[in-house]
Amino acid sequence: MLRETRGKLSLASQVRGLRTRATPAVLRTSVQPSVVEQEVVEHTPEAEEELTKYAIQRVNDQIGENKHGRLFAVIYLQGKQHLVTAEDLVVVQGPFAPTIGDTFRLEKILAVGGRDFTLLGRPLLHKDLVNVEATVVEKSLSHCRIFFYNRRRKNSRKTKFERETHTLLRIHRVELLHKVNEAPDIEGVDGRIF
Amino acid sequence: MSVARRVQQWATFGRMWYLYDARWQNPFHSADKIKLYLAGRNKPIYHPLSDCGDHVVVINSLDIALPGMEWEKRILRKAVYNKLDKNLLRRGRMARLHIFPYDKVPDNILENVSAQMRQLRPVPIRLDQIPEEEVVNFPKVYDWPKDHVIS
Amino acid sequence: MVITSPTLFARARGGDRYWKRRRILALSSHFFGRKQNCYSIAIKYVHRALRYGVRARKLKKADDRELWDTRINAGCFELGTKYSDMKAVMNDTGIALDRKILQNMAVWEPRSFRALASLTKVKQAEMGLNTLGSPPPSGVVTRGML
Amino acid sequence: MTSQTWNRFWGSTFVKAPLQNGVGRYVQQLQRITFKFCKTHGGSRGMRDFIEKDLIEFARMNPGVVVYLKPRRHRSSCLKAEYLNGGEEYISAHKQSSEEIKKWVEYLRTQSGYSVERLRKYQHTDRPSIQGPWTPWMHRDQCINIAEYPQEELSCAVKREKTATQELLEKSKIFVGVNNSS
Repeated sequence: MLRETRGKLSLASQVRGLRTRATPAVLRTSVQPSVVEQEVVEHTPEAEEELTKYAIQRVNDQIGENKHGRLFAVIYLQGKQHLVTAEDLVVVQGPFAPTIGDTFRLEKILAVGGRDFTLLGRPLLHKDLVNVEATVVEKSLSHCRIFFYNRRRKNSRKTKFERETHTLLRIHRVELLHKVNEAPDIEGVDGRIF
Repeated sequence: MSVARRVQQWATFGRMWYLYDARWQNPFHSADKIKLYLAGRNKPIYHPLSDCGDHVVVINSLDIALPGMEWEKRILRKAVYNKLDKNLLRRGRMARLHIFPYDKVPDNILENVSAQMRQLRPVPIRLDQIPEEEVVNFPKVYDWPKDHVIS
Repeated sequence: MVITSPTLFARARGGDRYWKRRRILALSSHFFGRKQNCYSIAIKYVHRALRYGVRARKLKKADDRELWDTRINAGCFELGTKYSDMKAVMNDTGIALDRKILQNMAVWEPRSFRALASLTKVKQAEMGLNTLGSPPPSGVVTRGML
Repeated sequence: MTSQTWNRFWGSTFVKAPLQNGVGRYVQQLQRITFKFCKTHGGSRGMRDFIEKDLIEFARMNPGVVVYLKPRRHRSSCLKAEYLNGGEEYISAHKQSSEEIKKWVEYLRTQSGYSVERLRKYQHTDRPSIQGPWTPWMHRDQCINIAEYPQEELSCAVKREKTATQELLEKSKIFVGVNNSS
């Protein structure tokens, strides 16, 4: 959806129109843009291709100069999804192999994002794109849950006490290792089970 | 809680004032829509315990699409009361509903209004209010000759 | 030196019934009236309370899901789409974010949610959702196709 | 377990780690563990086996943990663990085999000293939002703040299909157009 340019406007200024409609974070003081008029524009595939390339270029610039700031990642762990950022605590319920002090890398990343962009995996992102590291901080049992089943008027009861293991993970870092669509040809093979 | 966090929380839980033009609208369908705003279910931060409902100012409630000349405040109010969740919060939410018969709203309320809700159905034009020239050049399949006298 | 070990082996019977009742009455310490103190009455209500506890664990997950749905729908309506369309488009494009993440994004990462919403609107037009002209879903055999 | 009893006896808490443990480096939280047992009583046999077989291995694997042995006559065997943040945990090991005791020792080793309570949430973050939390004005056009209400174009319903009159007018224009040109 590229807007017809009245006179030679640089592409960036048009995309900025897109950006200001998504109001920047309330806290950040940014220059208040004048009211932006918009018209419906029929988008041709070439214009769309150009805009896509431009958007990816902007994201890659941020990744290259490491200017994206704090990142969040959606990790897939033991059947559950968690939206985590660095220095987060996540509890993994149920049996989980790593024990205290172990640091490991999470490879099933569904999405990663920062202040200005979001990379959505379909369903997972490339293994070497995102590096999410976690350390096991604690491994204890949950509180005691009582499972009580009763058949009425049949004098039959069953009680089960259960404490499941809770593994507490500290998410060390969430970082992007290489740019979008530019996977390195030599992939990190060590520690990867095919 | 630091100042920035407190300001952020005010912004997130800011209470909005919505204006709803009930002209030619079905009061019961409108009530369905209004109850969402009163309960705050139009916000992603909704939670039954967090009081994040908004105010709704309804104007032109006299012209709702319902026969009857009596000032229709009670019908629209009853409709919304009926559609709201039947719990203790209903009274509080009803207090945030302001209904006016015409489109004249007191200034202290109008200055709070910061958004408008869309109507459910487009407002039709009454037959006697169709502009003259549109009637004249409306395409006709057949027309009486000029000198024909309709007795 | 006095050897006291053998005396410890004398069996002390009884007293078990008392502790069995204590366990039940501990669970009924916040009930009302005789349900709190009389064992034969208390045990009925303690069993009921325990059954409620077991059922409530499932209900809690269902309530969470319903709340998440409400939040995602609210976020979607504000951006001009519906959650059902977003689900259909995400299923089609292979994005596997679940409800918990979507509602988290709707509240805490609104710009990401906005990206998903605009993706939905664009893809929806492409896929022809909500329009009569859209091609029939794959795998559905209707009259005249055989 | 009804919630009141639960709160009365056990309570509920949120996920926490002592002193941002694991942010810079992970520090084992177990400070001291005491094995209390009786030399003669049969109930402490498992404990005595554990001490003979696995205690040395345990001590070597965990240099930072102080291990105390406390033989007491005619007292049932138990484990007592103390943690860096002052938390204590007592586990009775009466008539337990050495394998069971091994499991409980491992349980005590990997804990961090907080009392075990129901977790209300299974995640904790100090930075819940990167893009700024949602506000009612975030996704809206900015002109609604300065608009004069009631506003007609904001209020009109979204028209989907065209009405019959509009279609008739459009067709008639085409038809009139054809007449004029032919």
